[in-house]
Amino acid sequence: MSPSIIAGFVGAGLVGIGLYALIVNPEPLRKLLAFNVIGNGVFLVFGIVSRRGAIAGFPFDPVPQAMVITGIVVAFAASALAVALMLRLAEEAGRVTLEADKSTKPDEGARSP
Amino acid sequence: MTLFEALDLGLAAIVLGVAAWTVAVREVFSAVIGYVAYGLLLAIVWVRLYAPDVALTEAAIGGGVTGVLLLTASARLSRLPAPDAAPSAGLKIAAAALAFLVAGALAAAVVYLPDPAPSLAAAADENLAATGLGNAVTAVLIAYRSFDTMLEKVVLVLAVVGVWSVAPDRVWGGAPAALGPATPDAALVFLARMLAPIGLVIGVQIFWVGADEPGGAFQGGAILAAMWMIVMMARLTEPPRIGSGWLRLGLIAGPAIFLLIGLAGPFMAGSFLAFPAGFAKPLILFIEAFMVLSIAVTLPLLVAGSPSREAGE
Amino acid sequence: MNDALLVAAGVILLTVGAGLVRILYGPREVDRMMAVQLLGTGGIAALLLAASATKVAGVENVALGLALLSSFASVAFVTASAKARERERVDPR
Amino acid sequence: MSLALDLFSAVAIGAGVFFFLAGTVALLRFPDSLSRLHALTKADNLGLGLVVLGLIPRAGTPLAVLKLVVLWALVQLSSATVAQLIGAALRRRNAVE
Repeated sequence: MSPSIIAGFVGAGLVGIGLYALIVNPEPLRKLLAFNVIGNGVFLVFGIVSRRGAIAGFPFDPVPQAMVITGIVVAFAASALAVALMLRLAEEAGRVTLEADKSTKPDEGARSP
Repeated sequence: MTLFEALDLGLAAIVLGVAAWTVAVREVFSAVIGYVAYGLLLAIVWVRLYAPDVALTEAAIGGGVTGVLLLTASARLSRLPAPDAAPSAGLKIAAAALAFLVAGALAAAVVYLPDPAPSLAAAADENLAATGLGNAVTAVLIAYRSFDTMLEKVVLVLAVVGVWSVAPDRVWGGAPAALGPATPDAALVFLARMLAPIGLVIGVQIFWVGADEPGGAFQGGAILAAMWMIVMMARLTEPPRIGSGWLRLGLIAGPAIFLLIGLAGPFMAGSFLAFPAGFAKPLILFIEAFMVLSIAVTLPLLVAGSPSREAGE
Repeated sequence: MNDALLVAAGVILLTVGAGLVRILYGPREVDRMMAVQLLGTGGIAALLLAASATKVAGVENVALGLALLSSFASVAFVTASAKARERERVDPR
Repeated sequence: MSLALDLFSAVAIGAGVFFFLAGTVALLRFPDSLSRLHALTKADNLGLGLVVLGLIPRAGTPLAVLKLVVLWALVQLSSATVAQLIGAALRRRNAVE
């Protein structure tokens, strides 16, 4: 079993852990963490694609690595945008929740007692 | 079992364990601390995958800058009322089953990856001489897939615009809240004064050697960004007003120069974003220098967040 | 000698990795942060040893980057807690 | 000569590993945060310092030696400051409780 395969399994495991947490955790900041864990898992799977693409004198395929580098930066930018939205929501509403706002959807509120 | 395999298995177990703890722990603040540790561990995994360029990016952005962003956010959100009710047991089981299926499918995909593996390494290596670079990853970023990288810089600018737009109208053009406490610890001020100049040199060096060795614009820029942030956390300087012209110029300098040189391509080398033969390396380094500047400006602004003080303040 | 260096790198890495158990138990956030700090330093040491043993290009640059940022998370941690305290003083809810 | 240098490297790195081990055990076993902080700084400073010392004879070029020393100095600076900051934070919290 080559080392890169192990990292691939770690990537698969991270996607699983992150996906579970993304669904189960109600807090938005926790969901953001979970989403980042999924992203890292995908990057790692990409990492073994890069490692397996090794040729003589070249221990890795540079194309997937370059894409992962841009991916890490974009993931950070998206996280920062999400954090800004959360902080604004907290400032405006006093709490951060993804639940439907009952006051703006009267019919939903009427249906569920 | 060889030495490396034992090490890899141990590392894998630690990474998965820390990730699982991070998503499972009750306190958000603890979860974020776990996430920082996890970022450090991932950097080491990337070194094991022969990807020092990625490892450097992950260490600087995944562990460092993201850590600051999330720690600050969780400290600010921690005083909010309790979150929504926990999901039902049924949802938990369904989610676990789904997660297990997806992870299993991905693991199977990893096992059954095509053999021999498809690779662009040979093509990248063949044309490396034409770019004058020694680091194939930098060549992919700035030469072979330059369109990608340029648009990615535009995405960063859009993210900054998005973060700014979240603020109410009356503070538009004002400055984000200070990153540090009102009276920072003397030790922190000392650290910022000592570390920032050294970090500046190391950041520029990592950008410069990135042409031939692991390193490059993203890594160097992220280190410079971290230095600016530590100076702001020590309150030696404040986040700038988002209305200031030099700031906006710094933000768009990277993509703008990239685009200008790309537009000059058809006249100089025959196609958009093409570099004339013999001038590729200086042009690539020229573009990269402005990208370093833009990244060093963008990342701290994303962490500082929306403006909260009016322009006059 | 190279194998011995790799063994040393592995031992350090797994040791500080085991130190992460402190993250599990806390009890305070500060204790968790200390485990992360130790992981950072241990990671640097392991990378330096591996760089010397395998001669993979650029690994020592990664270690240099980590060294530069080794205090970063802890500083952010202390700063964020201090700011949270400040807000509490201004607006004790 | 090279044997003596190798021996020196082995001893220094071995001692460095020992300090990492000791620091981790202390982090896990010591009863309160301040004594754990004390142990942590030992691992940070001595552990990494000894590893760097052991690697210097193997570095090859003077530039590589300089890089190692700069790296160690950076970690010294950071870890000393972090210890100070964490200690201060702990003292403030103890005063409140």
